[in-house]
Amino acid sequence: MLRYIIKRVLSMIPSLILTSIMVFLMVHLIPGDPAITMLGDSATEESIEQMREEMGLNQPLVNQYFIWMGKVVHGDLGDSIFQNKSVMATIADRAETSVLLGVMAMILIVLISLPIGIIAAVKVNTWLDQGISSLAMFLASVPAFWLGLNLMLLFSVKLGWLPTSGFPSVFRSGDWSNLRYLILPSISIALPNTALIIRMTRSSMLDVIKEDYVRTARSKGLTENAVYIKHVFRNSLIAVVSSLGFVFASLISGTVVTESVFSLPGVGQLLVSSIMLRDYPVIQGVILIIALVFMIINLLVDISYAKIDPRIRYTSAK
Amino acid sequence: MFNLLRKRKVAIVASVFLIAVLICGIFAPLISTFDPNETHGKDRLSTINSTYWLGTDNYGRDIFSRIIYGTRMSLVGSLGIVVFAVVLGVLLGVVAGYLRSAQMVIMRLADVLMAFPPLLLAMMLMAIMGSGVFNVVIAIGAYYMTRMIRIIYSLTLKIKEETYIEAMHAQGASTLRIILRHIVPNLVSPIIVQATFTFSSALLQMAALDFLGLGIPPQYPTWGNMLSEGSRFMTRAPWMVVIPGLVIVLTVLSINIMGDLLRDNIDPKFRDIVKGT
Amino acid sequence: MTASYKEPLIQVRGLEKVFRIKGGMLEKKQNLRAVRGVSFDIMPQETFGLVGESGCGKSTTGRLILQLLRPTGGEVLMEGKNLASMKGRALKEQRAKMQMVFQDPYASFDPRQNIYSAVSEPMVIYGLAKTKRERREKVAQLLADVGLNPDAMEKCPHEFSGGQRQRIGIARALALHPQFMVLDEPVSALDVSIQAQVINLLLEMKSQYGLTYLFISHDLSVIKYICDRVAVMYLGEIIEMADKETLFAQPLHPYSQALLAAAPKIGEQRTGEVLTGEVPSPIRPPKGCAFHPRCPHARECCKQVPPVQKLPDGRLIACWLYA
Amino acid sequence: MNDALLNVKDLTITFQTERGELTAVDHLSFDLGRKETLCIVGESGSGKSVTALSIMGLLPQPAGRVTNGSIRFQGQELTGLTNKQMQGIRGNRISMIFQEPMTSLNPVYTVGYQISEVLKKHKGMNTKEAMRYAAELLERVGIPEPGKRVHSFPHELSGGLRQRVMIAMALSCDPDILIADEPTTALDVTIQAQILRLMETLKQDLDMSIIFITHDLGVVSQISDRTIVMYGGMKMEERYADGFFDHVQHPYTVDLLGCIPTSSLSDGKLMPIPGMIPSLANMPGGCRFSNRCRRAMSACHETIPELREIEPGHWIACHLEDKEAVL
Repeated sequence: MLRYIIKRVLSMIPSLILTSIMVFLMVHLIPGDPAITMLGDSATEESIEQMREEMGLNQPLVNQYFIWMGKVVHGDLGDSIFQNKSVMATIADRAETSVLLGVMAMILIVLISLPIGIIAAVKVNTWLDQGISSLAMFLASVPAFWLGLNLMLLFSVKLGWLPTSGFPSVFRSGDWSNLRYLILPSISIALPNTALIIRMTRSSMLDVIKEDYVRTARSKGLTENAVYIKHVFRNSLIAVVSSLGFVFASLISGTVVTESVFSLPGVGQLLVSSIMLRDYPVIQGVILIIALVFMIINLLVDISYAKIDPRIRYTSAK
Repeated sequence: MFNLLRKRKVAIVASVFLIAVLICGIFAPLISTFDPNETHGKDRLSTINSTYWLGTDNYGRDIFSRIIYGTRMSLVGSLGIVVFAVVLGVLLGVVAGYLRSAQMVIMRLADVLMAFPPLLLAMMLMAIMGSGVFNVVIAIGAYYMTRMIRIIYSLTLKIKEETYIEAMHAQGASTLRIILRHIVPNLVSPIIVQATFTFSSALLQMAALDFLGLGIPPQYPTWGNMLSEGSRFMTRAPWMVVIPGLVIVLTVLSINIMGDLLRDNIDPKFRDIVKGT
Repeated sequence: MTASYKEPLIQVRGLEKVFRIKGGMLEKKQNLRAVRGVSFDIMPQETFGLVGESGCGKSTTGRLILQLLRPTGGEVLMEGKNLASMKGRALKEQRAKMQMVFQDPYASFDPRQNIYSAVSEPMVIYGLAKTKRERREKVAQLLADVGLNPDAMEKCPHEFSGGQRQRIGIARALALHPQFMVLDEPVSALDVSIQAQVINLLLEMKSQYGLTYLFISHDLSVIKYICDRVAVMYLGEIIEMADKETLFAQPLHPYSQALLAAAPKIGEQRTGEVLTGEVPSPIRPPKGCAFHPRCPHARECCKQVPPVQKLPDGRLIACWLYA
Repeated sequence: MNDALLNVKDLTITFQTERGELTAVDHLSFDLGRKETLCIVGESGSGKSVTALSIMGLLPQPAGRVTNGSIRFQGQELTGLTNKQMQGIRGNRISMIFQEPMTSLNPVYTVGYQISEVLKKHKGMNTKEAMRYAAELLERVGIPEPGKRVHSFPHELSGGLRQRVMIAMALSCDPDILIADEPTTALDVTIQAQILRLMETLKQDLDMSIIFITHDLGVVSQISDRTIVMYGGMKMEERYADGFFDHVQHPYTVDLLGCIPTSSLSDGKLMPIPGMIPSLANMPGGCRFSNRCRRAMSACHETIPELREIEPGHWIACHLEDKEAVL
């Protein structure tokens, strides 16, 4: 298992390098002088000259990449044009909201979709199964932000049960009840994403039920519950986990949009406003960080995948 | 196809709805009751009534007419994304599946593009390219192209291993003949299924990008742009949010129903690869 | 059957195939030696049998001869021309003379093609029958030859049973009037009563079209029924090769003996010892005689490669017992 | 025959399909004695595997159903039992091994765990005892290094070893009956010989009966005490005596033998049975074999022949034996 993890981490390196090159090139692909891009239109002649020097713009592109990479490795992502802070500090300020929101949404997704998916599989071809499938398909068609707007209209504006927008930090205030600000946002991210997991759980369980080893399990005299839990569900998790990558991608996208809906001070909103303001150092930094987080999540998904399916562990990464 | 429809009645409703949407898009000037950009200063934020069937927005523009015109942009945009993704995705996917030399380059590129969540990739590309309809198509299409490459690549590898392909080699068929006459035809139905799901999720992605103000410029009436504007007047005029959103949901749902129907009828071997989200 | 004055149609000389097996990221690639120096001749109009258990390299050998897999060593001569060094047009021309029938009658047809286009495609590729009418007549004739109604042309593969598909597979292979055919387990997937039909058909076609067969099978009784000469393979090597009568009457190699003894015979109780152990991995074949870890007669010298010898009765054998 | 371990009488199994209700097994009756090996032979679609599954109560649900007849095991009627009651019998008194050793074991659990599941369920062992006993079982079925192998995953074992694991699992509660559904079909001949010999030895050691389902007549002659030939869901011939192959009477069995190239050197020409095996949806009327039978008479197409005892311990269902029909 350890060998597998090491191998998998090492195999991440090429993707990591290619991704960083892409993010690095971003600034250079934007029409105009990269130094001006990084400083904004209001920059002075000297500061532009200084930035050129720092970025090594008169050196070959390869050198520029290594200069940039050298800084990135030391946590230096440059300074924001509009905020008087380093990019790193700007992102750090916003991280709490996004991480909490993502985690809450993920917990909701798992808590909602696994049991429902199992019920649909066990009660296959009944009205319950059809109802669940229809509901899942409906949820998959709802834009997260629109769901958020409606939830806000109903629960915050009409009923006044929950706050409409904003999120006072939990860590700085130590007040965990602030999490109530994230209830509606996390529901609106989670619900559309439950659809895929519900469907995956259902369909992979139905596939597994047809397997020979399930017949073997029954021939051993195991109870139906044991057959379903230990053999059917356990094996169907393999397919479910393999689709988690998609869910996380969609979760991150959902977070970005939902933060805008609920005016949450998160990384996603930072990215949106930075793109509006053309604050390129921040854009570059946020994209790099999110890509890195996404890669680490995918790594964890792969590791848990190998944990669930012993065949992967031994034949190792393809 | 018709046999399929008969088996699932919802699909009939869905296809009727989609045809209606299509007609609205094509004949927008005939169907709409007002010019979508015509402002009615006196009638700002008016609710649903006999003049303004679906109410008006903050500038007093007729929401019904804007929805009808928005159909055009939404459909053309999503269709553009589908075409972009299918053409490039199938081409690169088949090439990667058949030529070992190209495989390394194409699949690495695909890996890198897949390292970004779809909306993030689109936002990054929009930040680089600047706004514009065509740029939106490329920015969102890049992700779906990558998905298509991966799907076509793994399907091609799978079909390549089939005995009948070996049988064609044994009969002296050239590689080009095998690709065109035996591999691509067997890819058609998975491509159609994947294209259907691409269409619906591209529609959602476009709406999200528009909502964030990073998509199609706000002067065009699109469903996403209408939602974006509507969200600012949500408490006073909830219909500005509810109605365009409902149109999106119904359209996406109808496409998904059709896609689901098609998926259930393709070869089970391929079903695992073409999942759709 | 094998007249000595004739030249062999197919000559296989020291044929080798090494597959590179990917290990993980950090592991070395491994060599899977599927075929290790196989040599034999096939005379015109002979049926030559390759028999062995799964993984012994018999199917790979068949594909190497047809150049569906390219050999990593050795040569394959057809009428004196080396196929292994041929490419492009030259190979394509040669391919028309040799065809293959596959084991799985379900997977060997493009599910989207009807029978007419499946059987006529080789003719199109080689420009044999120019007009569609000619092709239709040809296909109808071929289908009639293999005992199918020409109406079958318009149907799709999934409308046929396994036995019928195998007939269509034979018709397709015959479309180019080949001289030589590789039959890779052509009846293994069929029910007993259908097996016999297909075996008889293969024999009929052989005499009607003057064919030469390489018949690959794990089923000794089928091999014995249809073949003239037989080679027994084990871990990528031929360990014994002889006329059918000689081999089945008195197998000499301990593995051949064990294989014959293990095959259940109707109306007989099993006799003899059951072979212990399993076939070793072709990634790390045992040193010396590949069979020695399972051989009841293994001696010290068996850890060296046994010489291939020709015995007085014409058979070839690779075993120290006869050295 | 009252001391038989298992009595199957008039067993009829149907499947609900899109093309309506199809009869897979039609009024099948047989007995299985103690320490007896019963071979059920047939080609695909003969109903032999379905019969085995019905004894285990494992017909594919919800399509498959026993619509008629009884299965009595040691006097106890199995067809009416609830699933819960059957669970106490499955894997305990009657167990089963399957054709595909590659897919019959769950890939995510060690073989030791999969064996221990049976022991925990039926013998009330705890995990530790069960794992220790699992290793003993692996040793009994001739798996080298059993202490190490209990911790192996199925994909680490060859087909032959996996089938041995399946046997170890099936025998873990010393069952009275072992049902083996084509257990050697997917294996090479030398491995097949090993497995057959192993089953023979274990049968002697454990005093059990075996129902062996196969299409391979060669295997039948090696192990069978009693042989049943099935075709189209019906029993064509049965012999409870030695020398089945020297005394075959039913035209189907005779013709089937004519399809097999024998391994002896003095073989004649193959005589294939014409036509195709009919699908369940379009079985011929009368005798199921009537449309392919070379000796079919008009009666064969009209009425289903009764099973008759033509000599002690040998039954066939054919109108040729029915003097009135011949006349």
